[in-house]
Amino acid sequence: MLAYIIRRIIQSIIVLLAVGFVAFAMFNFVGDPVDNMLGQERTQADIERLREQLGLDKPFIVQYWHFLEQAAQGNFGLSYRQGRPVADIISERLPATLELAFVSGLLALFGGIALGIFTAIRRRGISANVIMTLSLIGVSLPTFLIGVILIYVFSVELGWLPSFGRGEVVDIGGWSTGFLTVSGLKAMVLPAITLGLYQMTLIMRLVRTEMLEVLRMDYIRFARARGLREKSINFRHALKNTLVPVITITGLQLGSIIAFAIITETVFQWPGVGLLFINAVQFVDIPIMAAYLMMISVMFVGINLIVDMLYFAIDPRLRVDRSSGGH
Amino acid sequence: MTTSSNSPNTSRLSRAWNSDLAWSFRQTPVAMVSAFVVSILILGAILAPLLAPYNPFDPATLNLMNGFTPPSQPNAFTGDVFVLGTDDQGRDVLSTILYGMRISLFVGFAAVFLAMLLGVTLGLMAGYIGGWVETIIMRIADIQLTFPSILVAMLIFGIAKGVTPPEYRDQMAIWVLILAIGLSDWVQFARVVRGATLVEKNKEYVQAARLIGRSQFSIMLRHILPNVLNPVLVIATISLALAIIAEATLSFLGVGAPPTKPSLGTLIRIGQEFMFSGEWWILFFPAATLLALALSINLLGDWLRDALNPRLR
Amino acid sequence: MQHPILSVRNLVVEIPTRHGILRPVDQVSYDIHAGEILGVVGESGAGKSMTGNAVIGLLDRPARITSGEILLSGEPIHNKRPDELRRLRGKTMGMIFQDPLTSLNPLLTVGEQLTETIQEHLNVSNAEAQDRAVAALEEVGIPAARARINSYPHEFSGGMRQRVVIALALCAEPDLIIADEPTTALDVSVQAQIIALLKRLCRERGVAVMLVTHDMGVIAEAADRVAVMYAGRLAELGPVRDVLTTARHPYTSGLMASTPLASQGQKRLRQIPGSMPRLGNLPQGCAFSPRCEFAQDKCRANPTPHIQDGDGRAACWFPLSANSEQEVDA
Amino acid sequence: MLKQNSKRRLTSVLMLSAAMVVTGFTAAQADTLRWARAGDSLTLDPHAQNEGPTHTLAHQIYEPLIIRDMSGAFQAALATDWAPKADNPNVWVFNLRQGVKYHDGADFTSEDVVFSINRAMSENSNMKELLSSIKEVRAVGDYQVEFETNGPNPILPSNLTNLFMMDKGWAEANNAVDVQDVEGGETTYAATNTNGTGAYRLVSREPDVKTVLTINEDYWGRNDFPMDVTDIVYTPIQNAATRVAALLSGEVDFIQDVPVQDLNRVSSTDGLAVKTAPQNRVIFLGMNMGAADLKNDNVEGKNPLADVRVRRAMSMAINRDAIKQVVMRGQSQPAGMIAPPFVNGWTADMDASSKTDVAAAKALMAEAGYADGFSIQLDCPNDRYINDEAICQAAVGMLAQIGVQVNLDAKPKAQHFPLITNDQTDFYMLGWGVPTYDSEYIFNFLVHTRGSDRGSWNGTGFTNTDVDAQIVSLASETDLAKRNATIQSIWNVVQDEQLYIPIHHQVLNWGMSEKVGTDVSPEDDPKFKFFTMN
Repeated sequence: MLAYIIRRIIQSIIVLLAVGFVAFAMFNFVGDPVDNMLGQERTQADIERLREQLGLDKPFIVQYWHFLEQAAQGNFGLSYRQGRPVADIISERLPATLELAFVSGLLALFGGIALGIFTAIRRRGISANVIMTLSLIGVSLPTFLIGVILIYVFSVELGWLPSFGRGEVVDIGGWSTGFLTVSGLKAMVLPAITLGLYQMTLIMRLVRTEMLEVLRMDYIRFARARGLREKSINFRHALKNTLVPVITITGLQLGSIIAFAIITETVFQWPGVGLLFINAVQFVDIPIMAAYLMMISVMFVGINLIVDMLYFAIDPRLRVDRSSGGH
Repeated sequence: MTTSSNSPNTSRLSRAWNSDLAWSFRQTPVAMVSAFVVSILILGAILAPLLAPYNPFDPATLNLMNGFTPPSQPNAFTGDVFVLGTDDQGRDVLSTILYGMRISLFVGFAAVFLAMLLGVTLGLMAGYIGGWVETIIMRIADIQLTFPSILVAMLIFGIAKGVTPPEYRDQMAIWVLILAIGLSDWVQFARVVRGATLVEKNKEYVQAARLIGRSQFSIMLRHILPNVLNPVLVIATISLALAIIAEATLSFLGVGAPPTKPSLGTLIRIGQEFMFSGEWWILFFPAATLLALALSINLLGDWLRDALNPRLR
Repeated sequence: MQHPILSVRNLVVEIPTRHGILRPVDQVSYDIHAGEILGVVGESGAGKSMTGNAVIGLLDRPARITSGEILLSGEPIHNKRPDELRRLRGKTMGMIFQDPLTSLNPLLTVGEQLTETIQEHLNVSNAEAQDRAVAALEEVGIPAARARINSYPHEFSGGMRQRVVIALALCAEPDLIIADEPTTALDVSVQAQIIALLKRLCRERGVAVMLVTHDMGVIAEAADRVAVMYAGRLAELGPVRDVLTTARHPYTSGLMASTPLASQGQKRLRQIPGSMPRLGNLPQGCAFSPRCEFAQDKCRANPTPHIQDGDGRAACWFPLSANSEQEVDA
Repeated sequence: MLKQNSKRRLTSVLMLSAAMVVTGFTAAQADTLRWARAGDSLTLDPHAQNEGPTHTLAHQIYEPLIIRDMSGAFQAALATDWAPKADNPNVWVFNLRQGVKYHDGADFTSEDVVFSINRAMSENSNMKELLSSIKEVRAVGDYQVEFETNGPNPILPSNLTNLFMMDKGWAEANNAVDVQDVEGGETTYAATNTNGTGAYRLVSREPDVKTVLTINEDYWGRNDFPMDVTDIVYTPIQNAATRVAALLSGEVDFIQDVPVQDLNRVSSTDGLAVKTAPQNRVIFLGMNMGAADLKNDNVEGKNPLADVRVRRAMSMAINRDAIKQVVMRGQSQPAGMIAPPFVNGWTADMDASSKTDVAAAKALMAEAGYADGFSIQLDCPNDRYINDEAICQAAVGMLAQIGVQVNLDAKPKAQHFPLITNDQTDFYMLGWGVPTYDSEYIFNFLVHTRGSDRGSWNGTGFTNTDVDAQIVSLASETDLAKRNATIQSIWNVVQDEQLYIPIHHQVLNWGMSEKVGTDVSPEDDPKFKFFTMN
């Protein structure tokens, strides 16, 4: 078990290094930060000087090495755009993204599992089929359009919900939360739906498929043959077995929520790291971009690891296999 | 058996028509409607040069003064009438949709094909050969899965943009989209194919083929591949819809098809800017087309999955 | 008089398909009494399992019972509502499946699966359910039952798993057990143990057992009486000794001849030519007629009469007997 | 540091929630202005960035010696009057306003002016190019300052309208004497804290998220300006649709950068109004006439853009009225020269000189030997000017009419602008604002031969030593009439050579709640002390 975790961590570090390498190779092509940093009145000499100062005249591999050296000491540099430490900026913005991802994730997970179970159990029912078809609309339109449509309907036409931002936030020990104010909660609704809808549909369909698969298993027939109630069969026997494969995919889906937040945050001006990243791309704020990509990779690797552990916890077969398998 | 069905011409057709799949198809109105919609749209895209009243990709034919003409109403300046109206550049929306669909479908099909090619090949290799080949392939798949597809696409786009010579940049966008979407999509093919291959390779007929000395390649190709095609087909269908949507999403982030040769996604990105201003048709028609296309493909994929899975029937 | 535990009367199960209506079970009738093991034998697709599923009310859709009766201790159950039927399952009739590994939920301990079944049917406390579960495991011969109750199914060997399955089927003390190929997936050495266990339980508890199998050896070993099915119909029904030694139906005879155990005396195994027809493509008369070496025009033209328990052993126009050859007439 | 930050944030939250309790969510308090625009200020350090949104925010908190009011006219701010010294044309004398206090209570004196100007001229300052003519700044008593320039500089005052005054004592006490250096390794105090003399003081700020300002009750001009706005909540909203939605749904009271297509929607909504004014910015296309051969064309061995007839033909192919009508929805002013009308040197004749004549353009093309046209790539930004990409697209269609096949490559400004400054583009879009309101500024950057200190934005490859000499002479010419004549002669060359293809002057559109009263400033920088609230 411990060996397994260590192996996974080593793998993760390789992934991180690879991601960083690719990222730095890319930065050269995003644009030239110097141009944004100097005003309209800058001269050619100013450009040269600043490029040299920033180390942008060096090959990207050298820049990457420099970044790694600094990052290893916990220093991600200063944002070109804001002139403040990248670590500060990201830690300011992270709560917004995590709260949004959390709510969307809950929505996707519970909505997806509930609807997935419903549509699997009532496979031939009309309502289940209607839900299945409607759910496809959620994945048949691009996220940004759904966001804009929601804004149009619920903010502009109906005036029920705010169209942008987080509302009022309360700061608790450096973590700004929107959960404690009415406006913060209201502001959460539209972005969370926009972000969660797609994942919810995927999870729902996954749960349905897996559940149908499980419901055909011998042990379900056997459970029926023993006269267990449908409720107990569906929720105690089928659901638990359904969740094993669902957890892997769901874990990864929840991870991609953080990535897809880029789009939702742009549409709703949600002040999270996704918006920060898009701003950074526009401004070629390399320190921010590098830190963001690294952070996303770390998160994903972490989620992966947690998913594996969950897998472990939920499926007793693996416990034996792994511990006796000599991995 | 009747004699007519034995003649080589009709037998294949009638066998196809009488096959379980076709029967299930005829029994499922949703599948029929979806297939109808998809065929109409694909046909429209293929025949765009013949069907479209204008060629929106030819800038010389555009008259800017035709911009923002409402559907089926004469333009205030030029008096021209367009069935579905015009966009901000005076392009006929109907023609632009037909041509845009070509790009969206091309990107979708090509990306799925790429993903399928990669995924099936690697999945077969991983499942059949096993050992370190399998370890490496599946590790790469894990890494790929850990990274959000949308960021992969942005990274690939960024790099490709940098390394393509400027004179090819115009066409580059589409190929980069294909590469980006295809590369972020192969993993699920590989996983399914590997799983199926692991099951198939221990079956008697494969063992037998191995005993009579068939090469590994031919065994994989002739014996295992046909048996994993069903799940691959299902994934491919769903992926096609996802790829078309992914293209639209990427265009919102500014890494999509160029506005001079817009895809459906680019049209929607442009159209949403006119959502509040009353020019609803610029957004509505492309969005409705995209919805119809993706929804139908998804519904077909759903039906296919159920129909090809005998246990579900 | 005492009702048989299970009484099946003219049971018909139909599956509507696009090629027409199939009858996987066609006019099947038989009884099983307390303490009796009825072996149901036949090739795969003959309708053995379908009969068992129909009895316990677990037919997969779109299969359904279209006519006939199923009586449990004299009480009709074929027309009960799903929920009433559910209450009977486990409580008065239990079922054992072929593969002991897939029959058990891998994510629940055997104790959890036992106690939930016990508590579903018997109004007992948690502690008592636990005790009963241990007792059930002990009864089927699981050593150190109290310790193993918290084990997961994969921690048991194949034979032990099947014992757990039997314990599960029996834990609410049903009167009828439908054992669907209970030994097929097991090693030969284990098979005998499981058969012995079934026989013992049947005798000690007076349970009626419907033993579905394609293995004549198992029938010979375990059953009191045997029902031979072919293409959805009952071909022959009678005490196991009689059927094994003097088969009346040519199919039974062929089946015997092709089974090593029952054909010890013969020099070599015989095969029945051809294969069982598909249900959608049954011949007009006797379903076995195309393969039957004794078939006559009558056999090809007229369906055989359906047999009931007690009135004639074989559904055959020209049953085999010591002097059967003489009955052939013009 | 962190503690301080979070404390401040908490205070702002408390203050705001108090305001919310009183007023409810959507109905704003009569004197709170919720303001949104596309971008945020880059830094609070007033000398670190020479950039629009940064200056706009700084103008609320800090003040320069002279400001432009909402119509663009000079107005006295921290200086009460200014004039060149009678006996020395190289010296400007500024008399300072007395009794002005910084937000922290310190007095504003000539010492602060000297400090601030020197700070703005220091190495890391982004404002130093505007002050390159200054030799020395001297305090003459507490309330008078002398600016000595290298030669006579008639337009010095217009270079000072975005040069903010900081308190020397505060800067020294907080280690903020040096301008924030982007690569400096540490962020400076002045980048995240303010101490100005302006009408509003900073309450809280989260970059790119929200900045809150409140009225400075001790402001020297408390009674000279309306000062109806008592609190300002500034939220950048990048996505145009979202920004408009926020205004339409009443979540903000005032937005800059209203997309032209949404003007009707905004103005027809009850309680909302749109105000419009010409902006000090001209949009045009640049052509690389200097290169021996273009990189991305289909003409081998020669440069079609080197021929002035081709450049003229291309200009004649552009239908500026159609662009105004359709792409800009009437919100632009077709241009014939690359100077906005506010600029000294602009003439109505020249600005009306653009003609659309496809037939004549074709004839010119044929005359130049390009009857069949040629192909070329147009580089265009897609996130910088109003409808920049759509304008380029329209130009593509129009140029196709005369056989010029244009491949459009639209990209973010961060990728676009380096192409121009690094000579990597053949044909490009650029917009130009003239903060000095004088043609010299245009010539310096866009006409002078590209060199180390002039011509940095001249991507045309145009070079003419006579014109260069004339441009250089403008800096020190004190005879205004003579100077203006030189300006005209330079313009004549620019027009004759068709150095650029002017498209239009941008028009600014501000969307606001009807209760907000203001003019639209041509620099797109609202100064809220001028705003009235009903």
